[in-house]
Amino acid sequence: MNTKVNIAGVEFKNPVMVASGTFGSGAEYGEFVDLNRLGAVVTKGVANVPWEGNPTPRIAETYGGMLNAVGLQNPGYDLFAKRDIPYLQNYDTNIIVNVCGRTTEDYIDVVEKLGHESVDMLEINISCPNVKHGGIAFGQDPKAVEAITKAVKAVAKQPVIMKLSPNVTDITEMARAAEAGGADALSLINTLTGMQIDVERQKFVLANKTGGLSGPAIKPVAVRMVYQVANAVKVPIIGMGGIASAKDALEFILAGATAVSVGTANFNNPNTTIEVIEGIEDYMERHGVEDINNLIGSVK
Amino acid sequence: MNTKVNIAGVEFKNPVMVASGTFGSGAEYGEFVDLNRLGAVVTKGVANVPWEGNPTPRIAETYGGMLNAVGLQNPGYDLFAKRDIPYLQNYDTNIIVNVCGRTTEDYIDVVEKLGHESVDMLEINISCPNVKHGGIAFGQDPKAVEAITKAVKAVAKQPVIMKLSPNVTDITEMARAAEAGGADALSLINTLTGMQIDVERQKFVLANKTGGLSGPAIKPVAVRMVYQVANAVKVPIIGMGGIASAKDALEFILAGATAVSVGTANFNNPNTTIEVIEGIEDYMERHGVEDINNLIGSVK
Amino acid sequence: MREKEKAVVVSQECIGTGIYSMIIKTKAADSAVAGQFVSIYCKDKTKLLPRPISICEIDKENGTIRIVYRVVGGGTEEMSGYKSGDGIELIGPLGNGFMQRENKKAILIGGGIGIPPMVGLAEALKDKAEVQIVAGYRDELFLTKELQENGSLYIATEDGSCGTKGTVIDAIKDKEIQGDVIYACGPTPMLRAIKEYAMGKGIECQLSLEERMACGIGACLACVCKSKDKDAHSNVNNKRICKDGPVFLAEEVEL
Amino acid sequence: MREKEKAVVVSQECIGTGIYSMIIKTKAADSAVAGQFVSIYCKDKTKLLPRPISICEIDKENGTIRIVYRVVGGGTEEMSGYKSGDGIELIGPLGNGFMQRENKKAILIGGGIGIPPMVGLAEALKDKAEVQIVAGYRDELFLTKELQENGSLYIATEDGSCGTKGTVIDAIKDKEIQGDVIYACGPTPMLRAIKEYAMGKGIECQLSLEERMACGIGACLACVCKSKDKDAHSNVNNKRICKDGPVFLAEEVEL
Ligand SMILES: Cc1cc2nc3c(=O)[nH]c(=O)nc-3n(C[C@H](O)[C@H](O)[C@H](O)COP(=O)(O)OP(=O)(O)OC[C@H]3O[C@@H](n4cnc5c(N)ncnc54)[C@H](O)[C@@H]3O)c2cc1C
Ligand SMILES: Cc1cc2nc3c(=O)[nH]c(=O)nc-3n(C[C@H](O)[C@H](O)[C@H](O)COP(=O)(O)OP(=O)(O)OC[C@H]3O[C@@H](n4cnc5c(N)ncnc54)[C@H](O)[C@@H]3O)c2cc1C
Ligand SMILES: Cc1cc2nc3c(=O)[nH]c(=O)nc-3n(C[C@H](O)[C@H](O)[C@H](O)COP(=O)(O)O)c2cc1C
Ligand SMILES: Cc1cc2nc3c(=O)[nH]c(=O)nc-3n(C[C@H](O)[C@H](O)[C@H](O)COP(=O)(O)O)c2cc1C
Ligand code: FES
Ligand code: FES
Repeated sequence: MNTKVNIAGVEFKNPVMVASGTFGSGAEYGEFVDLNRLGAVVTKGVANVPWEGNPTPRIAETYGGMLNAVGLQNPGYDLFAKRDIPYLQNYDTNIIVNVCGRTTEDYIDVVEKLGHESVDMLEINISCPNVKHGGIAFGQDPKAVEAITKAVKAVAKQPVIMKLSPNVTDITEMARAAEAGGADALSLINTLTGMQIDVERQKFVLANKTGGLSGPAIKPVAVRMVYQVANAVKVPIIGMGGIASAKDALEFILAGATAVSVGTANFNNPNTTIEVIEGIEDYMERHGVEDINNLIGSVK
Repeated sequence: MNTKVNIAGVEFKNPVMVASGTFGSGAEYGEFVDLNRLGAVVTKGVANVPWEGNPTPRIAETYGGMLNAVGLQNPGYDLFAKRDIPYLQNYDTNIIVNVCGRTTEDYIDVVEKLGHESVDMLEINISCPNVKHGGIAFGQDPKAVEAITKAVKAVAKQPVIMKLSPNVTDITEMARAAEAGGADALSLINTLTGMQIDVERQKFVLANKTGGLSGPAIKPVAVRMVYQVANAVKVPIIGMGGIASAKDALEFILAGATAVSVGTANFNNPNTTIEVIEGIEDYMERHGVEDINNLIGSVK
Repeated sequence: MREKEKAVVVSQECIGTGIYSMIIKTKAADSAVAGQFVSIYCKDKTKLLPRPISICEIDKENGTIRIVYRVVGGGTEEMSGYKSGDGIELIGPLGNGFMQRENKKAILIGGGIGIPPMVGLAEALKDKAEVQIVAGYRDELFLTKELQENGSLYIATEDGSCGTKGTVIDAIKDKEIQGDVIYACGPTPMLRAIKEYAMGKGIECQLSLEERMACGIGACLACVCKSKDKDAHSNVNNKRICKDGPVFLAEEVEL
Repeated sequence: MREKEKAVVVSQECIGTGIYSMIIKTKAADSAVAGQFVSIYCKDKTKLLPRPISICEIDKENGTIRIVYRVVGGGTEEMSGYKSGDGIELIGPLGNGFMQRENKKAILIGGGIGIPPMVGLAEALKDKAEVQIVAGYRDELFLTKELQENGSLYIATEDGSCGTKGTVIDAIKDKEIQGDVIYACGPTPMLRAIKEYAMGKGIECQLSLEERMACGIGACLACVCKSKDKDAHSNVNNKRICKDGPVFLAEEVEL
């Protein structure tokens, strides 16, 4: 039984990774999960300089999901490179570094620096709804998507994954723009912009007013977008949005994702990734699937 | 204590109505709910001619929500006018007729005919994700939104509510276009396009592949959009998307909705509308709110 | 006014692999007839839609109904854990039920988890007509005692472990079962074969259909089947299974 | 490897209006120290985030912890319904706990639902230092017996129904309570006043903070507080309450 997948020349022992921002750089969840078993660890977004992020409250719980407006707090490239990359190199798993920025130059700065590090792939977050500048602004306009992708690709030493925002009229347009810009792979979806109001206190729950909706609640939107994008572009897709079980992960794979990420579900059950990996193996056995690659996009 | 609200000159005894398509024309739920207590009954979408709708399965259950691809099955204007309008006229509640169409002419045809009927308002559905022609196609392009609104307003005898799709990059753009076209009010949100795959059978759950996601799962997105639109236009808003309790309804009202609709929650609890009405009254009492109009958009 | 009722589980037992029988104390018992169903709400709040389950038996005296169901997913899994005394929320009775033809020799056909409603129908019919029952199983039998008590029972099993090896149609032919009216419930391929058989014989045939449901009361148009003629309510060739059915005359519907 | 544990409720009682005390048999008891917390998962699957609740008392011998919590929303409402023998899923112990200063005259200050962790702290400290406890209530008292057993207890109530009328600071001033170190947990305005008081007196002050949490283990950056200096881990002026706290030195954090 083969569970290995290949994305832009990088081999993954299995298609299960973690979603950026939900797993830090692995150190904390490493106490709960054997990181060696994961297809990859995708780090929290890192910028060229430290970011303070948003004021608190940064999260709110919603029906079957949550809102977050962490605002991409991160220690900045230097500390990240010194501490977090070496930590992950202790494990037999791929390292995908999620990159954020306010301007194209910010992104390029980080991507250039990462060129000297032995990380496996870069995931460029152009879809964070929780920062005023950068983030989602890049991800909602196909011209901007293509331009930033090109700019990043021009300096990147590792394969580049563009992470798309679901807060768009037509996700395939963004996917095509990223592909046209030279993206090696796509990640989708980032969070849907949402809001919660505390009616007793008559105020917003989040200090940032709006936040990004994630978790099982959004899964049907994510599966739809993965399916649409898989049928619109040739580059491989990393699917995410509400995955909490092997069944969920398989929905994305059947819809066209080559790999999947587990995000919010880690908060509900730190062991989710392992259960997904084992559940996929069990499914393959039950259904007599020799190679997981045969499942990718097989529901048309 | 005043729970009356006014939308485009129409007075509602309270701000609680039902969401189109989840309540038929009231006849079936009339066995469970005293229709006289509702602010309005919003009917299932009606077209100029009968529509067969989509093949089955038409629905799927999702985490905290559901997908539907009913495809606007309806008996056509004539039977609707003969049977459903008179039925609703037996009750002391406002009648809002939801109108669907494949072409501008279709919409105009129904709107013109309704001019001769004593219904209180028209809700124009330009946001159904489940029909190939018409529906959402009108709702995702601001020029099309403005044009169809103008065309409808030119012939409408009753105030016109435009029902917006959440499947857009910028909901305020669509709201402004509808306002520019002369809309008297806006309804939002319709469903988010989603998909479910049955991994054991390896096929789509819905015959239509995609369907519209509704229910508590989408509430944070709906509240966010209502808030954004309330701050972008002057016309009143009817808010909906996942309302299942008075607390939910109040979130929409505080965010800027003048009235609210209960949709999917009716399936889970046929008495939801009544519980929402009573819960709002209870809330007003507890918080010493004399007039519900003081709550509308009060969280900024 | 009707309402979502907080009914109470009287008892539950497992009567086959993954098959459960539950007695529920409910107001639905007062007016229910054979072939109707109830829609049961899950306690798991992530599952919003009620589960339609046929009424298997009605005990008006004790104000209870019996349902028999197979665990196929999360909702039925949850139900299978209910214990005596637990609350169970439901609406019902829903749908039309079978039209019970007096003095017409009846063939009741149930396939798999379509067998339960045939028990209640047999009980209701047995004083009005001669009742013959054909029950089709994969292998494991259930409810045979109840069926036997209310008519002459013929069994078909896919693996031949009991009765005729094959389908319910094979059993009817094999045992040369004759009748004036067929009442059937089961998987669509079975119903399709029965419809064809009945049309060939020119006898009345009532089929109980299934579809995914949201409202369960005729409002949402989720659960339609194709009808041969334009339906009076829908004004198109669609009938609502939850409201106009679940029982239809075979010639009314396309399968 | 740590794991989400399926612990068991030993007992639960209501000890005040909407205030519950629960004894849980859990592995967390083995290593827990006063001031740490556990994160409890809801059975209601619409609620994904675990609820952080301070450890009130630790019984290493029996392998149990006690928690005391107020019902404020759906999660605590659900917990309040748990019965002896029920499963309860949690992770823990989490966070750092109080730094127990030996031979330093201690003032433990708890406000409202910040009182519970002071019980465990008093128990741990009483053999190491003189323990004085100031507990601030709105009106209704709870946990006073446990507090009294482990130190000299001073009470403040908002309505003056017991002890000093006013805040915990009023009580400290009123009773002229002196000490070398303050340990405090309670609402932010109270902590702010205590910080100011301690800074004025120039004594050490440990504050246990609260914020909405997702992961509870330091990975998601949901639960930060502002720190005076750049934090070594975050490299900005933010500390993670779940991991670097919940207990901080007053001078480290901005309230
Ligand atoms: C009128 C009617 C009567 C029925 N009577 C019985 C009965 O007596 N015994 C019995 O075992 N089953 C019966 N069924 C089927 C039963 O409703 C489904 O097995 C049940 O809803 C599955 O729920 P689940 O949560 O376990 O499965 P899931 O697959 O997890 O359910 C997901 C969704 O699909 C719906 N669904 C899944 N399968 C079916 C199905 N076959 N028909 C309709 N909806 C479905 C569920 O209601 C739910 O909304 C009947 C169905 C109908 C329409
Ligand atoms: C370190 C720590 C220790 C705590 N110890 C105790 C204790 O010993 N006793 C006690 O009664 N309470 C304690 N709390 C507060 C407790 O976590 C909340 O009251 C509880 O999470 C509310 O959950 P709910 O579902 O009832 O409320 P809801 O308001 O429905 O919860 C919605 C969401 O907000 C979060 N939330 C709501 N209020 C708080 C809050 N005050 N702090 C953090 N998150 C919150 C919930 O965890 C949940 O994610 C502690 C909080 C923290 C951070
Ligand atoms: C607390 C939190 C922080 C996140 N931070 C980031 C981030 O730094 N960069 C990024 O690209 N996505 C970030 N995301 C988005 C997730 O990676 C993922 O795309 C999204 O949550 C959907 O997946 P899920 O439903 O499994 O969580 C964050 C999500 C959450 C919940
Ligand atoms: C089964 C179903 C049918 C619907 N049909 C219509 C329709 O005919 N016209 C329309 O404008 N909206 C229709 N909608 C959308 C609802 O009116 C509403 O906008 C949406 O479901 C969000 O609200 P909810 O989460 O409360 O259901 C339908 C929704 C459902 C679930
Ligand atoms: S389930 Fe709604 S019409 Fe049948
Ligand atoms: S809750 Fe995740 S870092 Fe504290």
